[in-house]
Amino acid sequence: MPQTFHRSTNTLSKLSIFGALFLVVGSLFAIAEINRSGYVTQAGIAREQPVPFSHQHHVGGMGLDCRYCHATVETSATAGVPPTKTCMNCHSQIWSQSPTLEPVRASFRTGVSIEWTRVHDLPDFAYFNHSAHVNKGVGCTTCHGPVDRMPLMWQYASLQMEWCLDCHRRPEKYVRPKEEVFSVSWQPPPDQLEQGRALVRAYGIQTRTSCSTCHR
Amino acid sequence: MSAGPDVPAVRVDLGGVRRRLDGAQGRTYWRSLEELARTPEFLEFLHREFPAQASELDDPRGRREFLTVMGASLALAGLVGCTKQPDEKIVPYVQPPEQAVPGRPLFYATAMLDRGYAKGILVESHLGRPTKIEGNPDHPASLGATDAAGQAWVLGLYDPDRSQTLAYRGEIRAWSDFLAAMRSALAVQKPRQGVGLRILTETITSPTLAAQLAEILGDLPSAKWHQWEPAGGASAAPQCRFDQADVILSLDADFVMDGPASLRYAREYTARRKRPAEEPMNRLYVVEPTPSATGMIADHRLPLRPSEIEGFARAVAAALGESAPPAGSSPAAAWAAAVAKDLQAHAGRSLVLAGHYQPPAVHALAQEINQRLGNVGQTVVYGPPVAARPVDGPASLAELAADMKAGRVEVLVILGSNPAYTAPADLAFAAAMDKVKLRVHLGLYEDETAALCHWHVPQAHPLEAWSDARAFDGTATIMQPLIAPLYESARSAHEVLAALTSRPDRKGHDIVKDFWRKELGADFDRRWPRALHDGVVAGWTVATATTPATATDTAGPGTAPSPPVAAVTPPATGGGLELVFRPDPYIGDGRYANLGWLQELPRPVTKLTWDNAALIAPATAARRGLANNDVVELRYRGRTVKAPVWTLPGQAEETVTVHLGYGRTRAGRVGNGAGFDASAIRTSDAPWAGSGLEAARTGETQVLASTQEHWSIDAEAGTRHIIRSVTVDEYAKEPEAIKEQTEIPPRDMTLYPNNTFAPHAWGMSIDLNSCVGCNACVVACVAENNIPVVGREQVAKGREMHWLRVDRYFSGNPEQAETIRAHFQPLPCMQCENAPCEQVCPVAATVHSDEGLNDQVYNRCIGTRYCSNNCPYKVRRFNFLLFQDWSTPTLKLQRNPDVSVRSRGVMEKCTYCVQRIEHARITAHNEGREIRDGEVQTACQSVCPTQAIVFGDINDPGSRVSRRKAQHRDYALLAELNTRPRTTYLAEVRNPNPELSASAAAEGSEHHG
Amino acid sequence: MVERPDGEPPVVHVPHPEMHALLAPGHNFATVTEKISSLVLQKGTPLWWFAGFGVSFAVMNLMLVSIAYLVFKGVGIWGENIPVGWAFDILNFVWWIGIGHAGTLISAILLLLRQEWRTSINRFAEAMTLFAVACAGVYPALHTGRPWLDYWLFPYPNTMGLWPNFRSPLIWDVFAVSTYATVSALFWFIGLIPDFATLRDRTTSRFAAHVYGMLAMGWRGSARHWHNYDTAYLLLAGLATPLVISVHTVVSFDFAVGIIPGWHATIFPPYFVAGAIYAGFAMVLTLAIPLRKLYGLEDFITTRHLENMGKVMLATGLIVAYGYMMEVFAGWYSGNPYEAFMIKNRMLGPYQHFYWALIVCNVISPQFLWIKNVRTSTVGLFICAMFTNVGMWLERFVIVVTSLHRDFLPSSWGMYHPTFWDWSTYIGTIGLFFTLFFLFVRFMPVISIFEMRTIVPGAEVREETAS
Amino acid sequence: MTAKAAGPPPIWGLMAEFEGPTEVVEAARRAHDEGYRKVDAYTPYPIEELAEALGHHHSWLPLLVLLGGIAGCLAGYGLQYWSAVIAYPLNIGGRPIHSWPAFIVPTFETTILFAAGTAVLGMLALNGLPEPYHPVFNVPQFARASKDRFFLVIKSRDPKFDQDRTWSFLLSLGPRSVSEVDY
Repeated sequence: MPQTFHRSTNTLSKLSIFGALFLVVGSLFAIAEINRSGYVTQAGIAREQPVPFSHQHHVGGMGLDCRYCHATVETSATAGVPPTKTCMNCHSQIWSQSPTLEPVRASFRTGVSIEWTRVHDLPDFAYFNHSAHVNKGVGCTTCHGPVDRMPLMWQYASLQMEWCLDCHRRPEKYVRPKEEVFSVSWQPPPDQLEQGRALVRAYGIQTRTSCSTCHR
Repeated sequence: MSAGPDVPAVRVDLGGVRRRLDGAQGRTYWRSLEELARTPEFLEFLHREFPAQASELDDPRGRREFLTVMGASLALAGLVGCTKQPDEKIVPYVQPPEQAVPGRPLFYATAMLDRGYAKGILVESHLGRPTKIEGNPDHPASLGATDAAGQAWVLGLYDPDRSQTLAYRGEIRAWSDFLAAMRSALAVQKPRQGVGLRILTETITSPTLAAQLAEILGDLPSAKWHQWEPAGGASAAPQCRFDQADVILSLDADFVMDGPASLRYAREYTARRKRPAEEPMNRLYVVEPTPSATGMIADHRLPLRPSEIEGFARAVAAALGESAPPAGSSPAAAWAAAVAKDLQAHAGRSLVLAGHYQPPAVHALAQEINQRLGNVGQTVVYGPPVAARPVDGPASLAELAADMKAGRVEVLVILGSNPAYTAPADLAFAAAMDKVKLRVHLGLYEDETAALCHWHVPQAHPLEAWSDARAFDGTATIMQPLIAPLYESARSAHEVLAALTSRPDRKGHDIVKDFWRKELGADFDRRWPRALHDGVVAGWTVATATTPATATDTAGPGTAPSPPVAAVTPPATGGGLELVFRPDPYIGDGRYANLGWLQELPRPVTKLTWDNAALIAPATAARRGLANNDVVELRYRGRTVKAPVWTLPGQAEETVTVHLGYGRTRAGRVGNGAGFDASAIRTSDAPWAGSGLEAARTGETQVLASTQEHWSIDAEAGTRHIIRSVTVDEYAKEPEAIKEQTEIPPRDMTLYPNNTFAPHAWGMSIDLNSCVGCNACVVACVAENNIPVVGREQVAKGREMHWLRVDRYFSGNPEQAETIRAHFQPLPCMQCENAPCEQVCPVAATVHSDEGLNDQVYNRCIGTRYCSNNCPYKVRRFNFLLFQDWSTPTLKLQRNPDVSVRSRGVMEKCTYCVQRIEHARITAHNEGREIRDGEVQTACQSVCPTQAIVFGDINDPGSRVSRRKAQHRDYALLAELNTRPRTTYLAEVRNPNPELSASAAAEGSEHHG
Repeated sequence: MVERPDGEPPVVHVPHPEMHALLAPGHNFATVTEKISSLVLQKGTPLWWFAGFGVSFAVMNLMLVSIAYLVFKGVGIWGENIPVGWAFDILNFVWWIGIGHAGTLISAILLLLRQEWRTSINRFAEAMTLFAVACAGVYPALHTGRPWLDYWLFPYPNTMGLWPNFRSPLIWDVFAVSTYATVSALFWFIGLIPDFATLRDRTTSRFAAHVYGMLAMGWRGSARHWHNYDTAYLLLAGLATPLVISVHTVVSFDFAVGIIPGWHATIFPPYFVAGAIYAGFAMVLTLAIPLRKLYGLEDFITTRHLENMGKVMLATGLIVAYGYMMEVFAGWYSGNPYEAFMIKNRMLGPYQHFYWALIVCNVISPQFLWIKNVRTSTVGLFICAMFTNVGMWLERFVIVVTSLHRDFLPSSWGMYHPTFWDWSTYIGTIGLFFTLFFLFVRFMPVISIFEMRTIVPGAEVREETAS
Repeated sequence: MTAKAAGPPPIWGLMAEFEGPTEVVEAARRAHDEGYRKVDAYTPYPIEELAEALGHHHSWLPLLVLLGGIAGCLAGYGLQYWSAVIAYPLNIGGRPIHSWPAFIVPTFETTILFAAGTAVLGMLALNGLPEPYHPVFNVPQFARASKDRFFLVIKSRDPKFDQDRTWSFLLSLGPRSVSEVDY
């Protein structure tokens, strides 16, 4: 009886069994990683805008308060993207001839809105409310990152559910004094956890992980 | 025997019914006679009721087909695109509007119209999109509630089938062209005093419109203004004060659901039934030919043929020592006597009222009786008419038709009315219109009349235009637009009328504002914004606006009762059936036929959707060998129409009731082809009832989609203690008896730790004694929660999506129609603490919140339907196909932005309006406080005219809901299953008259739980 | 013993007599091997195979079409509604899973019980099990509203931080059915290894030699291999036995854990398991009887095999009948109005004829198996088996649909009417089943060759040599 | 083909072919008594006596399977406890967070799954499978090892192995044939 297979097939076939196992496990792990990567979440990717608005310049440089433009952040679900009028308050005087600002002036002239590209885009079935967070000591930079160092805006956090849950489960890790909410320079103190717990008590923060908190 | 190809007719074996009822112990509830009779045909019928094939393949409604295809593509998109979201744009304002805060809705006060009368509403607006209508608490005709039609108004605004362009003979024209045409027409009429000009409107209470009409008729004295209100004018109705009335006799008046004052009346009437043990209850007698919500919840109800009602009224009057001849011939003399006695005993605190569809004679008798009892000024007020010029609609229309036939009409301007469809057949109105040289129509739709007119002007929806209107009690409301007209060629009646004046091109805003500037005089600038804000014009009474009542005004205020006109209700010519016309309870005279919300809303008593039917008493049907789904030919005064039969317990013997508003041909994609056109056999001399009807079987059958006929029911309901109803005496004797009807497992009898809920524990209490089954809550829920319309075929399959349904159980003996009662039970999600649905969900898509809500997470649901199978209340609804409309742009504008729009393949259900809870919570916490009791109102609660539904925090013993649940008549549905529902019911308590023990005995079964 | 004078075969001591009934006389290692392996290795394929395969394959494509349309339109193409949220999908799932019990049961339990008669039927019974489970698997996967999200049923670390609800019987199903499928497949494959070796050595085609060679993994029948092999096979049998019992128990939990009258019954697990074995053996007979005829395997699958299976059907059939009896009794004895009505509704309600047909198929028809003539006649057995196949389907219909369509609140009672797509999907899975089965009988030994060798006369080592 | 004794090149072993089970078992015993230890036998179906005769008695497999089962049990219950109690505790239908009775079912299934997996992989591992190439396949007669022939092999690795002496020893066992097995 002649050999059907060559010697080498022994090693190959043995390898193939374990190889298959590694392949499966490996690919699953890879998928999990990709789903959390910036490629999917868009986190850390600066987005092109019709007007290259720089938070770095306006916030970091000139120290504008967040609420000057995002006026409804304390009262409404949405922080509010400023109307062209707000831009023109200053830019009718400053840089009033700058070509980069032409789209703004054009919008103001024609009454046609500027179409900004949305940077932070939650799914439609997740109901986030800015006022609820801002009024309970969750700072802007906690979720939006160091905007004062962002020439073009990018998404800071993954905005995935596990990320939301992290804070909803242990808010003391992130809350800050209300007066610091809009500060871009605030850094968590070394004893953040103690201070955090105190603030959670003071502000009556509930660790709400019920589904209907966000999904309705 | 008529057996259709697919649907067999069902024979009712009344013998069987009798036997079963004799055998039945205790109260028997049943929903369908076939079930009661247990005929084999019924079982057969159950099988083949809806021939099962892949009906989606040949779905008659093209839109649905298209949508489901859309759905599939979305689904596939879901398959591939499960990682990245597509880029979205943010489009901010250029100039920020005042007030508007993105993400926070605003409420504006205006009014909806019912037969021309105002019912105050508050419209919720998200960044300029009206999305939801609430009642205006400050308005006398609303008190914070709205009716079903009111809820659907916002859908009417966004109806994609609305007429969108101004057209002359079907070709698009500009507004200026229209004005030119009017100018030239007027040029002809002016010298001749407008002798050839006719204006046809519906009932008008708008002071501004009245003034405009007065101006025009002033300029053109020979021109004529005709009015036609197909659903029946309410001009003859007095103002009632049910809160003052201990004993009420309704002569065919469906006051809790029908009419400009129904919301207020329902509130006042049920207010006297909310604490049966503690406070004296009122007592209601109803005499009517066809079961209405009012009749079905009455303490005593006597079904009479239309021709007998006047006799009955006379009998009562006679018993009260009235001079009128004693009507011994009346079939219900004894009944009348007992009622009269009861009325007499409560003289000054009793109330007799006649329905809209009763002839003047009955109204007059009611007025006489009230005067005799000294009720006038106490429980009822006969004030000056509110309508600008009350007329006898049919007569007015007949006069116009005659003029047209005679060629006396050269210019006909029709404002908002649709006579080509609604006019009684004997007027041959459409044919007569041909004789008119210039026909102008203003309407929301390019309807049957528009098709016959030269000019069609798309009407601006009342939510798009400035106007005003008055409520049943005369209170005026300024109607302000919520949104600029969706279609720019749309105009309001004010603007079209202006075209007939010297100043043709005025904006509605100016017309209305100028009128009120005159009316409000000096401090206009203070009162105008106030009136807009409040929704009522404070301290204003009509002065000059209305033109004096004319001869055609029949049952005007205080006018002496005119003798019964034979023509109005001809005496029953023996043998034939009597025919009763009624506007449909939801789509009215057909004006709302294209609103899917209303088409799909189960009718209060029949639970029919998408169709009207010939309603016949079971015995009458049996005598004629008729059964459900038999198509009969109704022969009446030489005209015929084909109608499917629906046997209805409680219907007066030998009568047939047909509802108007169906059989539309140009209503739109939704309304076309639904039901049959009853006005095809309607005559102008007897618009509401007549005798000499023949019903001949055709052998055809037609399936009617009833949400509770195909959900058939039998006497089981009684043994399961679903509805609990006692008399006030029984309740006073042993209040505990209601709870003890079933055995409830004690809370500590469990292996599990009892969960505690903090800071709040939401709960609901529904008072069955207050619910009148009007279904307003269902539409409110649909509007609030973006619930899709599924269409007749899907309803027939048992796939309606209503989160909240109102179950209707009959009690009584179908043999004795006077014993028949309906019991209404609104059924939202019970929010069980031990929810059976949650445990079985494999992906934890339905779980409990920390405040005891039974959350349903649409985006987690994969649609195994296990939860629905395991729900003992069957309140869960599943998107079997793509029911939601993802394609029509205008419909998207209506959606509530705070509620996820569900797509195909997910389960959904009542959430206690969690979006409202969260909104209130965030508002409260932002203000640094806790949520106040009553701050969260569910959609069903806020719309309910009778406040049957109360929602709140059961952790707080002082909250309204806690106090309700503390009542002895509080009970939980299926509590024996230990599901611990958060929604509980207050049992029904009735207040029968011992005098009428005879019929009470017939109802006897009612008196043991 | 008698010394063997010349080359004639040794005199063999006769083991317990019925051994003969398990294998027709005159067979030896060679004949057994040749006969069975030739079914696979023969050139030319019989015509009936092409006919059967063609039909099955066509029907299977009907299923594929139905599935495509289902994914395209949604489960609404089926007749389900509220209240009847489950119908053909789940009842067919349970039906198939039930059928899929005989194989592992025969292989495992009968092996542990040392029932030698299993050897000639276990192979294709196991195959049938796998194919039935495959058909069953189609339903839970597709009955969901959003099948493309079914992977949420598995516990895996996800960005939502969410996990399945392990309290749900459906999750138990996921674990039970997937485990059952895996273990049955392993069991089946292990059993095949030595036979693959045989085919590898028998075949003349180089290609086949490579394919079977790979599958045989270099099996050469070394004593040490056989030693571990036997141990492993026995262990697997020991593991598969509780598994096969557990699977249908878990399936029955889908209903027993619910609160719906007609579902919420403690009797369910035992009588579901019994029902499964009942259905499984019925299907084995349904396949075995034609198969032995077509392939002329009467020598290997003898009357005694068939009769034994008939006996098993009779026994399990009686257990099932007892289950029905207890349901009725409980309905009455509980004094619970809902339970009482449920029974009444089954017997007299709109679906009554389903119930009575079920009684005829599952309770009356097996009684004929008391008669030996029926048990030993292929026709009689085949008819009984067909009745059982239908009856078990009806049982699931009664349990799923009739219980759901009228539960607690009469206001929400409804009816269920299967649509074209309900039927096409169901029939389609039958097509899938037979497609796989025809492929199996063509390319793999339908009877375990090496196990047949063990019952060939002369297979046992003569004890005398020991001394 | 009965090859005569030849010197090196070295071979893998010598193979004797027998008619039936009894003969090969007998031969195996004799070889064992003779002191040969690197002996293996090849049969078309399992023969218990053969294993004893060749002196391999117990197998590690049962122990492995037991360990596999325990691992599956712990993994299954651990996963459920962690996800339901620690990772995301939810109030589901008022049931306790740690609903251990419900967790039993999946635990049982994972136990079986792991144990069965171990049994199969363990068997393959202990048998050194897959091994498609093997010297014994070089012997033409060996094709019948999967049909109706029984073989005994004494490997050249055996310390007592001497091509000539072993050859004659095998012949003395009365086989149908004896052949060399090349590498």
